[in-house]
Amino acid sequence: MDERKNRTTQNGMPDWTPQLQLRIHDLMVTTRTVEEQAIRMVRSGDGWFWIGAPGEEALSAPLGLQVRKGQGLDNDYLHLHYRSSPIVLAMGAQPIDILRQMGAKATDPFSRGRNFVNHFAIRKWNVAPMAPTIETQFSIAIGTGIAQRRHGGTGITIVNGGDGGTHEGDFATCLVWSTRPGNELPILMVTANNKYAISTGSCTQHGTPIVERAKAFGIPSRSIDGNDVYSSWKAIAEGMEYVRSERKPFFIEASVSRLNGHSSSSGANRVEEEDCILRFEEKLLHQELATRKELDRVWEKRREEMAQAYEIVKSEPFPPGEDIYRYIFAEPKDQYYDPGSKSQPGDSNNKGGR
Amino acid sequence: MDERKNRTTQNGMPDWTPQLQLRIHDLMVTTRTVEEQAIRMVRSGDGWFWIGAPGEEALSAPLGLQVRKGQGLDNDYLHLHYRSSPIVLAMGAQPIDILRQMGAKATDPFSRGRNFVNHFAIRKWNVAPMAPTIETQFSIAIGTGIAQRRHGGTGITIVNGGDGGTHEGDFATCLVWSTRPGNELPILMVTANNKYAISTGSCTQHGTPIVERAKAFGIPSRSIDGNDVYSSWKAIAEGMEYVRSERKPFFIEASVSRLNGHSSSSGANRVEEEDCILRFEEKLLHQELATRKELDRVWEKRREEMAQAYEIVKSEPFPPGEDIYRYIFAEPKDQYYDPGSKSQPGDSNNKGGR
Amino acid sequence: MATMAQAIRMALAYGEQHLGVTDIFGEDVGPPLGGVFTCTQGLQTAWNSPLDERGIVGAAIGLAIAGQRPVAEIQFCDYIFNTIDLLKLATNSTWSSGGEFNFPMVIKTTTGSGVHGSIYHSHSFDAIATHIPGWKIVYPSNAVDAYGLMIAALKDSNPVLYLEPKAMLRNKCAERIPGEPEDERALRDMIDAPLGDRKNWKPKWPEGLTDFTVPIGKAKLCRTGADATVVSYGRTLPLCLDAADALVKEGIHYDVLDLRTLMPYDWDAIAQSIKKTGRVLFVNEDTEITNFGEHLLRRTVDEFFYELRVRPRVLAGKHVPGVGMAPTLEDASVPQLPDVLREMRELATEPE
Amino acid sequence: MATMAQAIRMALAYGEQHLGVTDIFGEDVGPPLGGVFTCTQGLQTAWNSPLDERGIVGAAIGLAIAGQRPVAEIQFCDYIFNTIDLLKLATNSTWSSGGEFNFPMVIKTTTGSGVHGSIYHSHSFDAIATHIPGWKIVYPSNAVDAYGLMIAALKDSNPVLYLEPKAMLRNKCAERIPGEPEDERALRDMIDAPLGDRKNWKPKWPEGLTDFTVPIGKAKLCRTGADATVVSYGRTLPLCLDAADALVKEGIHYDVLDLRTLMPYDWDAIAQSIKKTGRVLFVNEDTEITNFGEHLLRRTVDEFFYELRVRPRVLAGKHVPGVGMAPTLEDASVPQLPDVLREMRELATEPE
Ligand SMILES: Cc1ncc(C[n+]2csc(CCOP(=O)(O)OP(=O)(O)O)c2C)c(N)n1
Ligand SMILES: Cc1ncc(C[n+]2csc(CCOP(=O)(O)OP(=O)(O)O)c2C)c(N)n1
Ligand SMILES: [Mg+2]
Ligand SMILES: [Mg+2]
Repeated sequence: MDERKNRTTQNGMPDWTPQLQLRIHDLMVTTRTVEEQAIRMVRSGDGWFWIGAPGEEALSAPLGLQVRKGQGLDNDYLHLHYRSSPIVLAMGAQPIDILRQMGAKATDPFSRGRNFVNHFAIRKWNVAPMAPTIETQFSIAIGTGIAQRRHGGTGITIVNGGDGGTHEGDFATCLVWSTRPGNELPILMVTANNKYAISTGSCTQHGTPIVERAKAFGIPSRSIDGNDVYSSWKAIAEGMEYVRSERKPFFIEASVSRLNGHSSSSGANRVEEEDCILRFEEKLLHQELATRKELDRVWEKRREEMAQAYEIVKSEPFPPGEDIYRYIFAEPKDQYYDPGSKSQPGDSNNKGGR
Repeated sequence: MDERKNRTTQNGMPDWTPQLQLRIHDLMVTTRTVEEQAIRMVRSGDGWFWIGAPGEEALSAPLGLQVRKGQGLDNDYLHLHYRSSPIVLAMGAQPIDILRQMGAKATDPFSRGRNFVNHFAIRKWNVAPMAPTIETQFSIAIGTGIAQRRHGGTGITIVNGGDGGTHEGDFATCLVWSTRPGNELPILMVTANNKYAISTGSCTQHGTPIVERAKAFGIPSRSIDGNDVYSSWKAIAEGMEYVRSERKPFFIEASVSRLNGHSSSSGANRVEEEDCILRFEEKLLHQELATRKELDRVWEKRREEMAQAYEIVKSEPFPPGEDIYRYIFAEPKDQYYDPGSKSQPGDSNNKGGR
Repeated sequence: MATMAQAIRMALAYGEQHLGVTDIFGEDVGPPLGGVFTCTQGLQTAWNSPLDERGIVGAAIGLAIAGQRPVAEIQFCDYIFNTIDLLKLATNSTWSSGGEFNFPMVIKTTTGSGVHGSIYHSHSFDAIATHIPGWKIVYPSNAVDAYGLMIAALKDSNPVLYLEPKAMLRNKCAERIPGEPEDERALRDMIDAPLGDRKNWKPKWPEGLTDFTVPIGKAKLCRTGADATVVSYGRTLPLCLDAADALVKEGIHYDVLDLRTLMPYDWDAIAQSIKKTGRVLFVNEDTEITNFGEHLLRRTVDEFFYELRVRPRVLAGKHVPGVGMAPTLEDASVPQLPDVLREMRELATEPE
Repeated sequence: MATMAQAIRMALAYGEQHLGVTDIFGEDVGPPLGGVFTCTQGLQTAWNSPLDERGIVGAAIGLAIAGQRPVAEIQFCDYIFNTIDLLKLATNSTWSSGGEFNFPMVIKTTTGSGVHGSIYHSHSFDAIATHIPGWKIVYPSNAVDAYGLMIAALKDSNPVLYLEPKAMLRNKCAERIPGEPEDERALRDMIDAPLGDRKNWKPKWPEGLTDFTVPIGKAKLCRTGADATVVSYGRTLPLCLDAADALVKEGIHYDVLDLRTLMPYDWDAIAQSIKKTGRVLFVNEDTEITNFGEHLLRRTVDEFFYELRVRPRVLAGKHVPGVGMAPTLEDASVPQLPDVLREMRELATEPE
């Protein structure tokens, strides 16, 4: 154990324990396997549309683990996009719930069978309702940022999105509003640049790095390899530290893969791009933090778990038609879901599955 | 005359003839006096709302004179804002027509008594219909830019707006769309920074120069003192030359005064800011291009002209109520207006009133 | 005898002090101007935003998520049309999250014609707004209601769209808001910002202001008459009142309903009056195709087709691209008193 | 037997070759994808825009100003709601410039439910669109009309909004478009992009394509019957046809009108049918408050109140914030065949 610790310290990250690394690995695998299960559900007719995270695990699992999780202004607010499952899983969400939303079941805790898969809304963890409208989260994020600026403390607002989304005016809105002189906002902005918006290559639509646009507003920023867990962790740690203490915005542009293409509309088939989990596993093996067999066991375990979860979800009902009239206006919510109540893969009570 | 010429060459502008300088002066005075007349019309109840150019003459008269005027892709397209009267006057529009729009008269050639004053639309000179919606012209300008890129030649698209307007997403839209790699657009963007949006100080809303945002997209740019005719002329000449030949965007941020406040809503009273005409007159006097008396005569002449124009406009009728149903769809326009038909102050046949 | 602008200002001040209002913001909403119609002068939590309507609506949604109580202003509803996706998110996010989140927020915006505002200061927004499910929409036609509806909006747990008929913001009310000083000049001295330098100015809010509430969803029967019913709101409401008063001289007696809340609307009040009169006219100034008055007419037909005595009617703005600057154009575009009078007379006198 | 997607593609190809179309653009409209519903595959002037709907609509307006003939796509109408200010400018700028400029441009966008699209791939846009004066709006319900309406749109000198019912884009038409090859497999081989690498692929457009035009403003009487009238368009039109066909067995005969153009709509066709039947139902799937069907009902009441035999009706989507993902929710939100059948039966059988 001591030996392992020394090795990791060589990464220049004193808090980078073997436990943490293995936990991240488990979270990445958990994400990947639940997404794979979701894709299988589309194929088998147990769902209609899939969009999700494969390729963003190395960026988002480290992000999720560093979130200050909880309700209210002292904790972090999250304004996410549809490739953010690693974040909420790292925060402790249950994989089965992703499958419930995939199947549009009444038990779907995020939207009651209303929204697409991976569209979260978790009040107790400040995860704002996600919308399929690209980049609107960047205009909404300024609101929690304003509240947190006024409140003080160290809670921050985190907003993420894709590279294509930065062409929407909402991206500029977030840059303008978060840098008003004397009224800067504590917002960590993350753009996952997977080089595509559906079928459109980013390189055909903008020529300069996205990070330059943040710099134009005086926002400190990092351009990182988002397929590398270490770089991600470090940039996010730095960014969060800056935003928490300076109460000003920080921007991260992370290049990532899009391993199953855009969505089920484009087939959701695996494409030839770097797999961040395999890359991380090589690092783990190289550090001798785990054997191949141990890592394989993680995959197996999670795959089994997802298959079991699927069996449960399959038999659950759709919401009844009358349900359409519920929650148009504020009303007390049924207490059928408490995302933190069970020990879960990414839960803070669960130390990484070993 | 030769002597005068030598003096002006010392400004480093070989084409900067005395004639041109005096013509610019006359155009600036023409603009100022027509705007003053328009303001008097609000006060006397011959109009309801005024918004206009006082303070932007040094920026916009030089711009208007350098426009390649005409219809179609080989000429310049203009997407203007409500402080652009010096541009269209320099192109040859008739001051009386501004007063007609001010009075919402049937004779208003730009909108038939429908739109606010200084909202131009002149098809034969490619002056696109101006809308009171701030910054939408930046999203529309990309369309003429695309057409001109494809067409080739040296015609360009010119779009201008205020500093506050750059907070709208449409400003970012123009930056994104005009710099698509391999599809750059021949657009000259001009932001007149008068440091306010109505009552809101720009310095309270953004901290970095607007020009930085253009740079982030690799757009060449200039930050200029827009109250100085010489700087304006030069930056515009440079910008136009670049856009015409390179077929790529160029950005100018010009600081200007807002001499009568925001509009008649805020009283339209003269405020204490630098007057670009007085500054230019000092230069003219210093160069001995004109005497004080000669300059005063220009003012007198134009004031008289505006007063006479006002008398004509006063007696003209409003459009009839039934008119509301006309031009909802495309139909041949009545030929009551041909903006280039008479010799006018800023017309290219008119060499500056001397 | 406060003006509507003063009423709104006082309600917002009350909201800051007693109802947890945290942010009143938008273009020129904060000092020095306090709103282009003075509605937000002197308010403690008022601030100027960037010139960016999408940011304004987005920020309001985010503030509501963060447990704040924002009142965001779109200076003129003419400039709200690039934010409709966000207005939809404000309400569908409660629904799409299965009730997990709700959005206590107010969007206020000035609407309608009547100030020689030309194309872009004369728009109405009631048609499109009522088409977006989930919004509560209020539209006062006098200062007392303006106060009471704002208080109601500030207490609501849902997004409330507060439409201000801009032509009426300077109108004084015949009635007095609870707590309003007797002397209108005294009120002015207390709460209107002085001309010129305002840096050291602070308003004195009347001490007696209360949480006087006009409940959302309650219409007001302003005149009673058994001959016919007219239902309106905003700028056209006083036209209906004037017409009704004029028609009394002709022996025609109208129920005049001020709807006040457009969504959810007071169908009971409308239905009760229609049952009584069998004749109904819906008046508003938004353009007339796919107009909210047409919805009310459809509902009328759904429920009372066989009881109506004559054809039910809608009087609205003409289906033209804008309200033109020239008074001749404005008069021809949106209902004016003669139009309302004519329609009301015809409705009431049409033989059965 | 082309699909609606193929029909649109062929019309656009015809437009490129014969009607001066210069730009077909939007998100994923150009190669390699050719549109998320394949409507723009293989087109010469198709190109991919940035992910920015405001830029897309703005560019279309600017292109029209510059004398081009743009066809701009908003991928799903669910994402058009941040551009409504620009959609207004596209039409009010002709009016505000006193006819100085006009805007020959087409905005196409997919609409409606029926593909398990959840909240944000199921929106309708006909209510708000018909409320914006100046737009011509077409909404085909089969491939032949899709072709002919696109040709009409490409010839028009004004902004035309081309609404594509996304659930029907893959439907084959019983009729054949003039010039369409006999063999549908042959057509597919000629104009459908191959799976996989498409870099060297080029379509072969059928040589016989014509400028077959479905005039804007002309409805189509799809079934004739003297008992009652149903007026619809888009996804709900075939439901009305199916219901009408089913009701024949019950001895009920319907006039079924496919409106095809929403603005300017074919009032003559509607009026003629109502005069005959005295019973009318308007069906669409947009949410039901401030709905275009309500306008048609209001006009019906305006002109035929005293001639109607029974109460006229509107059947539309429920006034809820979205169409939910679960099939149970979608079925409960927007008209399905049983709903249409029930309404049509009730309308026709209600005693006078
Ligand atoms: C406002 C809006 N426009 C269009 C779409 C359709 N759409 C869904 S995903 C997508 C591409 C997004 O690209 P990017 O932002 O790079 O994110 P990525 O999917 O690559 O992670 C588009 C155009 C949408 N959802 N919202
Ligand atoms: C979209 C939009 N929002 C708001 C307004 C109201 N408005 C008119 S002028 C103005 C200020 C514009 O400031 P700036 O862009 O700096 O131009 P300036 O008037 O200073 O020249 C505002 C907010 C508008 N016309 N359009
Ligand atoms: Mg991407
Ligand atoms: Mg300014």
